[in-house]
Amino acid sequence: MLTVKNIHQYYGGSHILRDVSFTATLGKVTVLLGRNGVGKTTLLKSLMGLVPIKSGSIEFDGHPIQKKTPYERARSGMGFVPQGREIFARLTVEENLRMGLAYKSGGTPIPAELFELFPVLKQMINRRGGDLSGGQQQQLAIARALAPKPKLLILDEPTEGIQPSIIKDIGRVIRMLADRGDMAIVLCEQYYDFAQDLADDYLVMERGEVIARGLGKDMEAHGVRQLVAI
Amino acid sequence: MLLMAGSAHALTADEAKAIASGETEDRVAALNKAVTTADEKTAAFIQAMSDDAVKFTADKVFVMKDDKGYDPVTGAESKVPEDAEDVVNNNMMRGAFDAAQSVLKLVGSKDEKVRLEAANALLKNPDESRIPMVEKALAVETNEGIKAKLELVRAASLLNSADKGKRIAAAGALAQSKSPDTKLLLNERLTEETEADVKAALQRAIAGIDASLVWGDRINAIFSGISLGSVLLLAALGLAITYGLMGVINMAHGELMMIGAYATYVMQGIFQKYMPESMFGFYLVAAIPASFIASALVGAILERGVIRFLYGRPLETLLATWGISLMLQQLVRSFFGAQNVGVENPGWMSGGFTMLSNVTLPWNRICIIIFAGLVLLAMGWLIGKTRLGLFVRGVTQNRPIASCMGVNTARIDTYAFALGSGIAGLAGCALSQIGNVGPDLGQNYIVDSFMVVVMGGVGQLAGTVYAAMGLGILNKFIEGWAGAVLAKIAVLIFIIIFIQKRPQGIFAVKGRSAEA
Amino acid sequence: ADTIKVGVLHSLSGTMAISETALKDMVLMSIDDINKHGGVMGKQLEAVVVDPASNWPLFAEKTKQLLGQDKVAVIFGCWTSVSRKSVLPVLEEMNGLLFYPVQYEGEELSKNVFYTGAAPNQQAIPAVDYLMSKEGGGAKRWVLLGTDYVYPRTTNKILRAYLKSKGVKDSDIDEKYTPFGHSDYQTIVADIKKFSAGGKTAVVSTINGDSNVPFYKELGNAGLKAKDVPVVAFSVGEEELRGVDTKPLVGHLAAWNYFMSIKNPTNAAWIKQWSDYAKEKKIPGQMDKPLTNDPMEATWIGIHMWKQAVEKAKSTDTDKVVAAMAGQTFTAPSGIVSKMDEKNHHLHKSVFIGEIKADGQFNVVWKTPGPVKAKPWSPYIEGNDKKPDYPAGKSM
Amino acid sequence: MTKVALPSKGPLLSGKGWTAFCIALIVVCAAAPMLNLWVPHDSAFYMSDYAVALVGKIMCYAICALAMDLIWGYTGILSLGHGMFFALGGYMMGMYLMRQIGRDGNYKSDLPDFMVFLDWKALPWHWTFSGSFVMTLILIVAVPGLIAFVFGFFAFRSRIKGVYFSIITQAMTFATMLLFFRNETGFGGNNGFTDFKRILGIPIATQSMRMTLFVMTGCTLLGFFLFGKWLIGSKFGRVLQAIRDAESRVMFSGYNPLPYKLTIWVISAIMCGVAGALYVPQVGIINPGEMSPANSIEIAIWAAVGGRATLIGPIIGAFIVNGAKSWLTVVAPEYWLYFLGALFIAVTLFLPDGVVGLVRRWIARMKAPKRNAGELSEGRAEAQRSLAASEGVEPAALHKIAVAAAAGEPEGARA
Amino acid sequence: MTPDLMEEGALRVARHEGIVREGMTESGGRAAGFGRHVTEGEVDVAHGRILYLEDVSVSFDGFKAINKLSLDISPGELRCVIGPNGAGKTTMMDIITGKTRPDSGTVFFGSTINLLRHREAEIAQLGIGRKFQKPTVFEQLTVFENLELALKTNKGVKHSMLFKLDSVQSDRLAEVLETIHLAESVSRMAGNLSHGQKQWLEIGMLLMQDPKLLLLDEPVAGMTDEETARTAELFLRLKGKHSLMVVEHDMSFIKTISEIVTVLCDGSVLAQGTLDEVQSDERVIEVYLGR
Ligand SMILES: Nc1ncnc2c1ncn2[C@@H]1O[C@H](COP(=O)(O)OP(=O)(O)OP(=O)(O)O)[C@@H](O)[C@H]1O
Ligand SMILES: Nc1ncnc2c1ncn2[C@@H]1O[C@H](COP(=O)(O)OP(=O)(O)OP(=O)(O)O)[C@@H](O)[C@H]1O
Ligand SMILES: NC(N)=O
Ligand SMILES: [Mg+2]
Ligand SMILES: [Mg+2]
Repeated sequence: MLTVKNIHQYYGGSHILRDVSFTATLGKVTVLLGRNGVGKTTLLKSLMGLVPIKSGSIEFDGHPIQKKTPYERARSGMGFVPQGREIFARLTVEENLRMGLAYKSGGTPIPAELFELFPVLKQMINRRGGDLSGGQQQQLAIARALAPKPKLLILDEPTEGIQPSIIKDIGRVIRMLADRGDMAIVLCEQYYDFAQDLADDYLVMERGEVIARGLGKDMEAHGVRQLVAI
Repeated sequence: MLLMAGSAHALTADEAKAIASGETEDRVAALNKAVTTADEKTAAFIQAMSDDAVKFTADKVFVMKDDKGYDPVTGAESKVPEDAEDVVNNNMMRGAFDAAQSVLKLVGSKDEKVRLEAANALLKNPDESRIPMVEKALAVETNEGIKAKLELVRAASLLNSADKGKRIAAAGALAQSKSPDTKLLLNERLTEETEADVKAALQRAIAGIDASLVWGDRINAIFSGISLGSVLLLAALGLAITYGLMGVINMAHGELMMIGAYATYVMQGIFQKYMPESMFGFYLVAAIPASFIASALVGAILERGVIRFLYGRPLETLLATWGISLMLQQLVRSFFGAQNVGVENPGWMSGGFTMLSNVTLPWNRICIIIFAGLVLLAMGWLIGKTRLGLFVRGVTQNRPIASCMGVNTARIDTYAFALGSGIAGLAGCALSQIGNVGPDLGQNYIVDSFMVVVMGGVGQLAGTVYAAMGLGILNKFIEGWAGAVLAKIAVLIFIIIFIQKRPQGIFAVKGRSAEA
Repeated sequence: ADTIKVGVLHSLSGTMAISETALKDMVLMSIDDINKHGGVMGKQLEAVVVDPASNWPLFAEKTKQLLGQDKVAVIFGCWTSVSRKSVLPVLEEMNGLLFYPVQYEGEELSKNVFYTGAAPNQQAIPAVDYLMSKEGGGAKRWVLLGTDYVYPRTTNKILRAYLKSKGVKDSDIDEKYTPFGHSDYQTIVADIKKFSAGGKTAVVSTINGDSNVPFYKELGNAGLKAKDVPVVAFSVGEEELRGVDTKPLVGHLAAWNYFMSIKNPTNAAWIKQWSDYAKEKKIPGQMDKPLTNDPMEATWIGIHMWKQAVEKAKSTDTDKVVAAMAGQTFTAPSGIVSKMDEKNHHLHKSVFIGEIKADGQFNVVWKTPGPVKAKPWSPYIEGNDKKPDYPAGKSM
Repeated sequence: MTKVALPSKGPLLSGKGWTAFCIALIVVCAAAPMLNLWVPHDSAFYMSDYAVALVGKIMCYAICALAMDLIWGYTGILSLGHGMFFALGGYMMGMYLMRQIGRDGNYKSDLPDFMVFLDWKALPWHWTFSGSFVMTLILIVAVPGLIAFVFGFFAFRSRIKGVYFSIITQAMTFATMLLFFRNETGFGGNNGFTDFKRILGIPIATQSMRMTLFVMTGCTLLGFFLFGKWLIGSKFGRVLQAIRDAESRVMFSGYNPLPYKLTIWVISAIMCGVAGALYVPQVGIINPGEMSPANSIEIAIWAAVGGRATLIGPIIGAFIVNGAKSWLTVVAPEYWLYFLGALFIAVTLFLPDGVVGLVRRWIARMKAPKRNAGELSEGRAEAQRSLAASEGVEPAALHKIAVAAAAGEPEGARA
Repeated sequence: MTPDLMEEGALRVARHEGIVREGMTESGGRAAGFGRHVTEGEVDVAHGRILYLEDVSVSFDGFKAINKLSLDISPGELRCVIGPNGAGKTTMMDIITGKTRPDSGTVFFGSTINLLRHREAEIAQLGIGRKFQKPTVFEQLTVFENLELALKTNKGVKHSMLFKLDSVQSDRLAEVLETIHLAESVSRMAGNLSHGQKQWLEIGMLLMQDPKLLLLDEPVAGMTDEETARTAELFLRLKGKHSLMVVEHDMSFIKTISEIVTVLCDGSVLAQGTLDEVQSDERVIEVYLGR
């Protein structure tokens, strides 16, 4: 589904991503791990086209997309849950969800299942996004990305600030989405246990490089936890 | 058809000459004399005189028609010598002509409206010598309204009568008409009156009129406040998008208004040149889309060329748009000249609607109030209820994330800026109907526009409306008793104090979403 | 040098550009004209145009530059009084020469300035006289309406004193001011209407150029007709009316020393010269609809008189030119032979009162029998009777 | 445990900085007077009176730009009313100068001409101190300072921020302008004050007096520059920048932002007032036009063109913009607005950190290629990382430090 | 690898084995630096409470975010507050720090200081420090300058104009830099730090401020497990000398540090007790922990 080959990225003069390559497959959850500041967010942003890459290629659904703008990537079926929520603070919850449906045709309804997943959103449907609590905002951000039913879902630390029961729910949702088999998921996560539970594949980053990768079930065996900790 | 057939006699050459040339007073006297015995020729001659279509030489008078001279007495065409001079009518002369024509119309016209107008005109220019004519007209008049007016005319004419009793009666009669015109007549008499009891009667009458004019003054004040408010609103609405929503400190907003006004001017020129005269009144209808498109286009170019590089750096937009505004002003100077250009009100927007005797609401202002309301509704709908509006709001809040949602942010930005600019253009179109159209039109509104948008609360359409109307009415209220300069100062101070109380404007976004 | 440099100090940008740009073009045309006729003392004139941008301190700075760097022989420029006041000290210090072409409030006389516009007694007072006359409507009550700055304030002060001397009571005078660029005249017009119900009223308007359009539009639409309440303006000429639909304004008045509609051969020739020039130079606005007005005429007179004076003095030296200016005469487009006063640096001018016509031109309804001598120190201001009628420091 | 190397605070000016400063001082105090007073007029080196006046005027503007930068560039408060403080300082000086005219006016009266003309018989109360030079000097500081204090106190106490603050400052200067236009206010109405004759009894229109004013202006500018440097370099300056970045964090760190904002606001206003006072005798006129909103916006523009949040930037900006204006209004009187407008647009598009930012980038680029080349030739990420580690910084920081060092700016004076 | 880090590693391992030894908080002499109390403006804690909220309510446009909330904290306590998203935890901190005015209720710091009478800066100076849910640091200042500004000193204008770091303060600063693992980044702009680094910096600023009461809103959000452990260790060290109120959703973190846990729901206290107690509370499981 998504193939990333040898990408490099810089902020100003500093080399942030070094020769990163990986693939994400339909029906699988690819988990990205790494300490603070190693470049996980930067990598995900490069996938979305929010930061330009210097070299390398990104292929999605068989097409090279590294030259495409973020909205073109979104339209080709990539959904993104950014770190720090980044909901539209002054739009209502409903409007936020409608923004998520931006590239669908005008009358597309907000999928009802979103409200089953996140009942609080239904409750606060007319409240301004910015007035929600941190966790509510995170839920909104996930729902917003799911609304158009993307083929690839990129999540940057989706559990940050979320109450345990909902983390469990989110885990279940991610699993379910992956198991349906029509969505590839790239998940960046600090919460190790959560990550391990979900991972079909994993990648560990360190200073902008992928230093380890493998199957999710081997994580424990490969000592990934230690790797992330150093 | 003539009323005084018996006494009518034909216009003579001498009379014509006396009316056309000489000292104004003598001409007026000659005219008044001629009118009492007017025939059709006299009427036609008076009409020509008031149309300035008369020339004269030392011994002859010519009525001009299509560059040919005709003898006013015989009607025969006659050659106009080179040295023939145009008649010159000053205000006094024109007043006399109007009165003369009114007298003729009063009895000569079948149209009630014409007769009413004639009666009104006579009321402004009463003369005791016309009483017989007025009475004759009264005798045959059937319309009650006109009759009442004529009674007033008679009373007014008697106000300067030598008979004290008649004067007192006249004052009483005039007091019934609560209009500034009659008040003026009473006041004028009052300055000359010597008899104490007549004076008292006059003063009573004036006081009575004054009392009933108070309401008119109030309506005037409120209307002018609303009107000023609607102008401020129009000026601010476009800015509410480009600045309020998009965060561009758009110092060129005024110039975008100016472009709209010039587009209106150009449209007027096109109608004058290529359209039949009868269509001229519709130029403004065509100018509305034209001004919108012109400003929107300029706005779109600005957004593509400059603004889009500056999102997220609002203060930089101040600098760049300031530069743009300088250039646009000079551009207009280079194309249209530094002078103002003339934009006329179409016929249907000229003049006013007389609501009370002392309240005339100008049509152009009424139209602008309605127009502002329509623009506001359309904009509110577009921004609040449509997908485009949703995208605009989303994109302006968080560009990168909106693009991750699949929104073509660059395009939406351009649309949004063009929309704001187009609305500025509409404001310019409206302003061309009440004020200057010149290169610095925009400079006069930019400060006010920002004050309105900011006072309303940035990004708050409803706030903008409240602020515009509030400031408009407040300004006019204060101007009524403190004068325009102090009113303006007071309003500015009010804004300063008001912001102390509400540091985020009238409609502040409350809570945490304001900080995000 | 084989050219004589002439400074042109008119705002080409900012608020005053509306009025002053035409004067710049008029100076250039006059120079063109003089050069075509052999220049001055056989030398060609060379214009040095600068843009003081409606910024008063910049006027002083540019004057310094014109006199000090460019060494111009004379400057034609300024419109507002404050700009003139700003350059005055520089002129006096550097002994430069300025021709000021706009009607103004008086109360000033400098040996370095020639005032070719009207002093109040050459414009305001005759206008009021006319309105008081039976012919002018016999006004008894007065609204003195102006933009809030020195020219209107001074003029109104003089007029108030004058009206009082004619027996008008204070209660019959209403003085009103609006800020610069004021554009909403609803309240003012309503007030005028109200005031005018108290007796035959005339309005004397010293509203500054830019605010006139909204004022007149309001006036027209509110149905205040010239026959009822005539408005006489001192700052509204052909150029200002360019931006107005004049049909509802027919009959309102203006007082000037020149109108474009004045019929005489000199004027006809001058207007033609101007339209040809405007077309040739493609002056925006003017090439489609060339207009002349009073300050343009004053500019034209000034520059020609200066030429004559230089030729008489055989030098461009300020003192010599100043001396030679005294008593210069020139056939003005207004139809008189205009004379520079022997002493007081002001022109003798005829005063015309015109009524606005539907085509934006003026119908001259009254004029003085002959040229009037300027009284820069108005006798209606206390203390002025002792003032000498010549600039201080000038040997007389 | 590694010992943490804390960055030490730089000196007020770097070595090079002091050299440049001294050169500026010499130019202002010695070179300019010499070129103006003692070089023959026809020499190529002669500095004309016009040039002296022009540079003097621009130096006054530069002080305003500097003041604007303190409040806007460093504290993040955009004032659109600084023209008012400038004009107030100017008016204080102007009143004194008007009194110094004495009986040399048109009306030969002790009162200024415009008062005679308005039939005023005595000086109004607010002219009480205008006769005294010392009082005038005090008022030049006190009036703008006091008004700024009162205005700022209420505005900051109400937590008015961002554009809301900008707009009320604009309202403030606009209202004051209208007030001063009125003749009744007693400041000469629209004409303001002009036709000054002398200061302290010494004629103004002499070369030596002009030169004195010029030198004073130059020294004031340099003095304010040093003062600004010191202020911004102190912790006070950093609190200001912190307020700009995250005011709530500042509050939760225990600082009350009010006195900080108020202090810098008043300082900034006083600087403008002083600039105005120096400006008036040099240009010879003060009138309410100086308080028009556009003038205040221009001050902000000078700062932005030069480079905000650097102290040298606003000074450079004032010189570039006003120099360009003076030059272009003469060489291209009908087109200069195009050039000036284009300049503003170009600066924002291509020089986001103003001219100073551009110069810094140049310098950085001159020094950087070696480093970049090194990085590229090494090629392997590993080596780069070890380099970074040995330097004790993140790779990202390497670049930053190089840039800062190259620009030679001491701590606390970054854009 | 520094011994320091090795120690951390050991702690991490220990934590995952579920063994958190009591004595750990006393480890090392570094805590001493944080214990310097200034007597002037001392908070009166004689009644055994450093923070006391009673019947506090606040609503936004009719929505009751805090509903008759009562809660108190003793001196030296480390209180954990958990609760569903939107329970009102952040709002409660807003009220304590003066950012939001409650509609009703009382909030006391010690037994004498009515916090509702004070503004944000005063409250901070009284000794309440706060870490925001979303990390807020001075982005345009360096890490060093961020910490220097937070330093506990006289925060008046005159004082800061003349301020110079003395050697004690420098040492403190260096120490905190070490603690927050940003020693290598002293001269970097705070804005260029990654999310997690900003979290640390903000904690560092709190340490510099040396408050009596620390309010920490989701301090470990976005941190790796290892850093979470370090944070836990830090908090345990701080407690006793300082009072802490920690809001978190990371239950393993809570488990590491908690004594008493308060569960907030719908704006008021739902349950309170040890972690085990509240974890087994059906209502808490229902609304918060999930099954
Ligand atoms: N705008 C920027 N300019 C310069 N450097 C940046 C910028 N944004 C991030 N960095 C740096 O790039 C590196 C990678 O940052 P990134 O945000 O991708 O980290 P991360 O792995 O997502 O960390 P975390 O787990 O804390 O979110 C960090 O060292 C960070 O300091
Ligand atoms: N200004 C506001 N306007 C409307 N609702 C608000 C406002 N501020 C907070 N709320 C609501 O109050 C409730 C409490 O919010 P708060 O941020 O205190 O929750 P929290 O406990 O911190 O949640 P989280 O764990 O998700 O951070 C939420 O439902 C939120 O939507
Ligand atoms: N002198 C004038 N009209 O300002
Ligand atoms: Mg990240
Ligand atoms: Mg929270």
